[in-house]
Amino acid sequence: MMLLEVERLSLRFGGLEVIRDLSFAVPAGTIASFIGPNGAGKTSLFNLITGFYRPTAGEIRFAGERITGLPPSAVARRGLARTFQNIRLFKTLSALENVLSALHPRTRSGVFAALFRTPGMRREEAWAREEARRALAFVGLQDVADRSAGTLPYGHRRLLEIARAIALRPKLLLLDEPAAGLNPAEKAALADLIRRIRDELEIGVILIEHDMRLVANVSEHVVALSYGEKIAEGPPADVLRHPKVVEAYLGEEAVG
Amino acid sequence: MKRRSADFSSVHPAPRRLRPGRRTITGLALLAFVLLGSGFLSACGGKTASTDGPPSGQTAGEATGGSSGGEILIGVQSPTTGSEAKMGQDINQAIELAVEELNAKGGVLGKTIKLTFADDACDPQTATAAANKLVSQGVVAVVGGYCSGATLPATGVYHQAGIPMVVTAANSEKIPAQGYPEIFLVNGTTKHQAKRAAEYMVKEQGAKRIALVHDNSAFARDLAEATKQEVEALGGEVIAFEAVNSDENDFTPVISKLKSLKPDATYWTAYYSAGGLFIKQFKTAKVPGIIGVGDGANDKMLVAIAGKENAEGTFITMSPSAEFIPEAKAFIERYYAKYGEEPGPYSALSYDGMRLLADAIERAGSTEPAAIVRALRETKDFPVFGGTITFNPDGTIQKSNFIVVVVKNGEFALP
Amino acid sequence: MTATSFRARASQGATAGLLLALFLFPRVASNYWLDVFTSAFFYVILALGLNVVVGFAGLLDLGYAAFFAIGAYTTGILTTVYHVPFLLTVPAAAALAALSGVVIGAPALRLRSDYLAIVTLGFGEIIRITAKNLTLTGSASGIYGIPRPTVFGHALKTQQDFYYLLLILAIVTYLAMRRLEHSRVGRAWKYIREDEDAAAAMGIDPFRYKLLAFVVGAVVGGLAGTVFAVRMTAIAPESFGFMQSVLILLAVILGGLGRLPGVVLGAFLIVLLPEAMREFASWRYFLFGALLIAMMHFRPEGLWPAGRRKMPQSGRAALNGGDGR
Amino acid sequence: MNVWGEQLMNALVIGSFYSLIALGYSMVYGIIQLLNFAHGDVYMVGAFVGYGVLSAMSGAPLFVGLGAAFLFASLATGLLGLGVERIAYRPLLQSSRLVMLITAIGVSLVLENGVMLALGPSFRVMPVELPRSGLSLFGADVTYAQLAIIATSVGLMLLLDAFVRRTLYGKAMRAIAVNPTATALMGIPVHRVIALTFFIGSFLAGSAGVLAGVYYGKINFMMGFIVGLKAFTASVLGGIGSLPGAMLGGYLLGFLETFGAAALGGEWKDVFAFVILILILTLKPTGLLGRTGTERV
Repeated sequence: MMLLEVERLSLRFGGLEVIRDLSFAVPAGTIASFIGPNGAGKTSLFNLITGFYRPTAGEIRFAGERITGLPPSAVARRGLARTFQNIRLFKTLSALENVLSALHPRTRSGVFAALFRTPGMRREEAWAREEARRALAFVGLQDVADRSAGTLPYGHRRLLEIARAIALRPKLLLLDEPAAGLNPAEKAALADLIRRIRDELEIGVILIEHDMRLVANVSEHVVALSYGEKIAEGPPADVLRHPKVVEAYLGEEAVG
Repeated sequence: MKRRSADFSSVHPAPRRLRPGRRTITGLALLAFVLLGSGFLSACGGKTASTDGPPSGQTAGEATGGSSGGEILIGVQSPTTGSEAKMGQDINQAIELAVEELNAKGGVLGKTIKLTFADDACDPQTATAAANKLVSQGVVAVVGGYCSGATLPATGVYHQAGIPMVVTAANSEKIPAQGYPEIFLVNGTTKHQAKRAAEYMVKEQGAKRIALVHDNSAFARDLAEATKQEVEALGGEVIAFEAVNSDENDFTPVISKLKSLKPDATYWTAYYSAGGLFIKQFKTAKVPGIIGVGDGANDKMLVAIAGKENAEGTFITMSPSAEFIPEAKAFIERYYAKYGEEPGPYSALSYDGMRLLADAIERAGSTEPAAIVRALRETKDFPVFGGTITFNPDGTIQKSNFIVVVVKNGEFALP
Repeated sequence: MTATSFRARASQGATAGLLLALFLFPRVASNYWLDVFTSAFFYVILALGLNVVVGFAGLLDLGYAAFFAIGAYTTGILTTVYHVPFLLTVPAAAALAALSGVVIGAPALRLRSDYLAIVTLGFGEIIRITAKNLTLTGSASGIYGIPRPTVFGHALKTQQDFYYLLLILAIVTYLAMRRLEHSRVGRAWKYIREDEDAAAAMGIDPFRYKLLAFVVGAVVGGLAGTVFAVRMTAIAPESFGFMQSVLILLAVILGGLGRLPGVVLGAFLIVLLPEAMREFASWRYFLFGALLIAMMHFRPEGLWPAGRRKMPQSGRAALNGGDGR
Repeated sequence: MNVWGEQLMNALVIGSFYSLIALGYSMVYGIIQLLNFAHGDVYMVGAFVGYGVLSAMSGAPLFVGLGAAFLFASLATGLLGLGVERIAYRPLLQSSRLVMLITAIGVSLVLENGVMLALGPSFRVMPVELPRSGLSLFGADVTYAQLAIIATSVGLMLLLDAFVRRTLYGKAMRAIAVNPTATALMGIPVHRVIALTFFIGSFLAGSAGVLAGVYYGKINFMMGFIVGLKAFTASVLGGIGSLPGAMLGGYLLGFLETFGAAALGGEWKDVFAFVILILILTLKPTGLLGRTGTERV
């Protein structure tokens, strides 16, 4: 079964065509990658899938449901989580509070429950904290739960963003350049983490990544983009050797 | 990327925790500055207040009859800040002058009168606080009250405390309509003025088609409505009943409308500052008919704002101002000698109001508020500038005191 | 840690002492000071209400006095014209304030933060001018002779009655706000304030929670208005102008956006400073203006000293995070 | 007699004032996304400076006095704009919009109350009186003063338009509006261009202040508040950031208000203006001539 299907998708900003007539599909439980040189439209594609951009034309289906035009929060509630290229944490809040944000859709107490501290609300709150701690532990951040996110080292911030996203319990997780700025050891750990997310949590993953070794290492499916168009799709070994991909990357360090 | 917040956080990066002290210290310093500042100022405030009354926060005696020793404490409520501050100053000075003269003649009941002033800023909320302040200081009676809107809620406070108030300028019908027995108005009310204005326009000037313009303020609207009734009672016709926004400078939409209606007389019931502009634009647009204003516009600035040429011939209905009352000449001179300026439009009334109150205390033979209320109620033909005062059961004066003056050569003059 | 618990105990002790002092205050204070403090409690409630919008959700509302006006007029009209008992007007005022919060918030909250500020300012002016023009609202003279209320068989008449009423209401509001702040809803506001996109990516609907903040703020303002009406017994449109909104905003900003004790401090400052400076009354707004500029330059997070661990930047974040588009 | 013609003239005069002030709002917003709340008060200061000059030159012939007042007040308010930008806004350029907006409210309070403290709360009357003479245009009475105000305003707007289109500074202004960082990287002195924008905007507001002060004859410290809000409405109506939009918006608001007030009653004039503001902001936030840009991440 196809988890994510994109059909003839286009996005235009004024005269600029960012995504042109793009179609592809990602099956459930896959680790997939979007690759392509800078400006190829990868992040725009993420923004389209997660509802931050509205496509000019085309359709996006998630788990069989049409999600084109839904606002980001509604897309997230349907099981699509994401991280951001430039790490968007709630900097002044603690790591735990950051992760708690993802439990919002799975809890319901409102203003009245808060004012009267109903037993239901207290139970829910305890459960949410427990769940958030589990997500932190999954990425190995259980010890910094109470530190404010802005003060964490860079690598931890990347992990925290991932912990927050998996706490949403999505069906599919979109990671935007998760390895950027990490050292080789951290990258290896990240590759492990991505596999564990898929294997243990049964969450499909799509990553945007420039590190071709990581792409080749973890992904089972690769979509290559250039100037908003798909130039290749398939298993990593084939796509990375595809002449158009090589051409697109000429001059970019990533090929080697 | 138009997110300014992103830029901001890059200027103040995360490691602020390394120097947690600095912000806290700046904060504490600012806080200390503000608190010290307020402490310092309140100390000053207290000192200034103590020259004319007991410092706030300290009662001068028991809640009632608080005029121990040889003093009678009387409160003065008027606006001394805000847009009507000049009126408040006029009122306060006239009352001070009256008290000075009364005390020079031996005071009342053998005691000297002492004043304590409270600013109502012409604002209902401030007025309530001011009234409470006076009551808590233990005044036996209150004089003053310029803005009707501010005087209304204050009278409620005095009524609850059982303290009489002689209202010297405010004259909204709504004040007596509350039915508080402690409140007395020495100025003619809206009804008195409306009647005088209608008589002048319809009977004396023969105007049949009348336009009324107000600014939706409590006072102006009441006066316009009362005038409409009086005009119609005299057989005139109100062809326009318009409101303007007095915060603005441009009344041309309304003026152009009037021009097409061709009124015989136009009566502006709001205040002088907008009134002057209204007259200016009225004349510039060449609207036919005479124009006049109510006592809210009774101010020399009216002529200055309208321009001398434009203001010529404008009629003004007003409470008797000292300068138009022959027997007030001596009062004007004494006032001028003390303050170096002419009395304001409500100075004479305030002076009379204070004298009336002193007379009532004398007649009551007591500083007990209830006794003073009774004495005020029994006032019979108390001589004031331009007439005498006897109160109706609702606390308003029986005989209208309103007069009409006209602008001649840029000056107000009796017609 | 001992230091921590000592600190916590010291602050609890200080709070208890302060509350005790406030409850005993009427025994020693004159009516005048009672009145001043009653006003201060009143502004505490208003500032706590506005703080939900500005501090928690990071939305600038320049017309908050409008909700306060709606509450005051609802009670004023219902009690004087229709002779409805005070307590029955309270839910009506809250409902009407909530409704107007939705009506103005629903379209305006989709706008950028600074546009929202101007729309709320315009809304505030519309409410004030409308109150000034309508006969129902008593036009410019407003409504007067509003009867003193009877609350659970006890007629509220004296200064002391209102002092205690507002003191209790201020404490209740404070506790309610604290509960709200540390709840799922309060966290949602914080997330949106800090990063609206990230919050949306976590399935939190920013619009819905902004609207909720607006409505909660409106209801608190409306409730404060009902009490205002019966305390003053007279209300007039001029009490609900732009400067009133600025004053409440100043209280929120002075003390520290989003930080509850700071907001309380701010409310006390805006009431006590002018009382202390009565002789310099005409300087009041000039100084307030200068204070606003100075605060934005040197201490946008407010005067209240930053907590040990608690969000050192919350004030700043409240201002910056509200930068939704 | 032609009432409609006269209302039209009234609308043009008041629209001229709105347009001149709206330009400053729009320019400043266009370049640094600041709603300069204090802009209306700059207009007020202009009127007061004009008052000072006219009082000092009370012996001079009418037109000499008016010319001097106009020039001096416009320059003085231009400098005031520079000062305000330097002291209050520049240190905060990197802050959020709300920090800037709250600062602007503070500046507004300081300007209003500073003038009030220095010169008193009461109204001042301009020491000159404009001649009442005029002519009849299609049966409508029109004064020369009205014509002069409209002509001066339109002249100033044409000058501004030429300046922004033709000069390097104008181009730099537009460049900063599009991308301040890139513009700075190109070696353009961003701060100087921003300062110049404040100068020009304040210059125009100050000139409107003198014109309005002389036309109505009465000034006081609060005169800028409502007018400022109206001018802001005008700039939003036309599309904030767009100069032709600000001019169009100013005149359009003048018409809507004048005819709206005539139809509904003068007391609803302000409500009418604010309702327009809210409707425009919620229905078409880009205004009539504003650019539709995507402002996403």
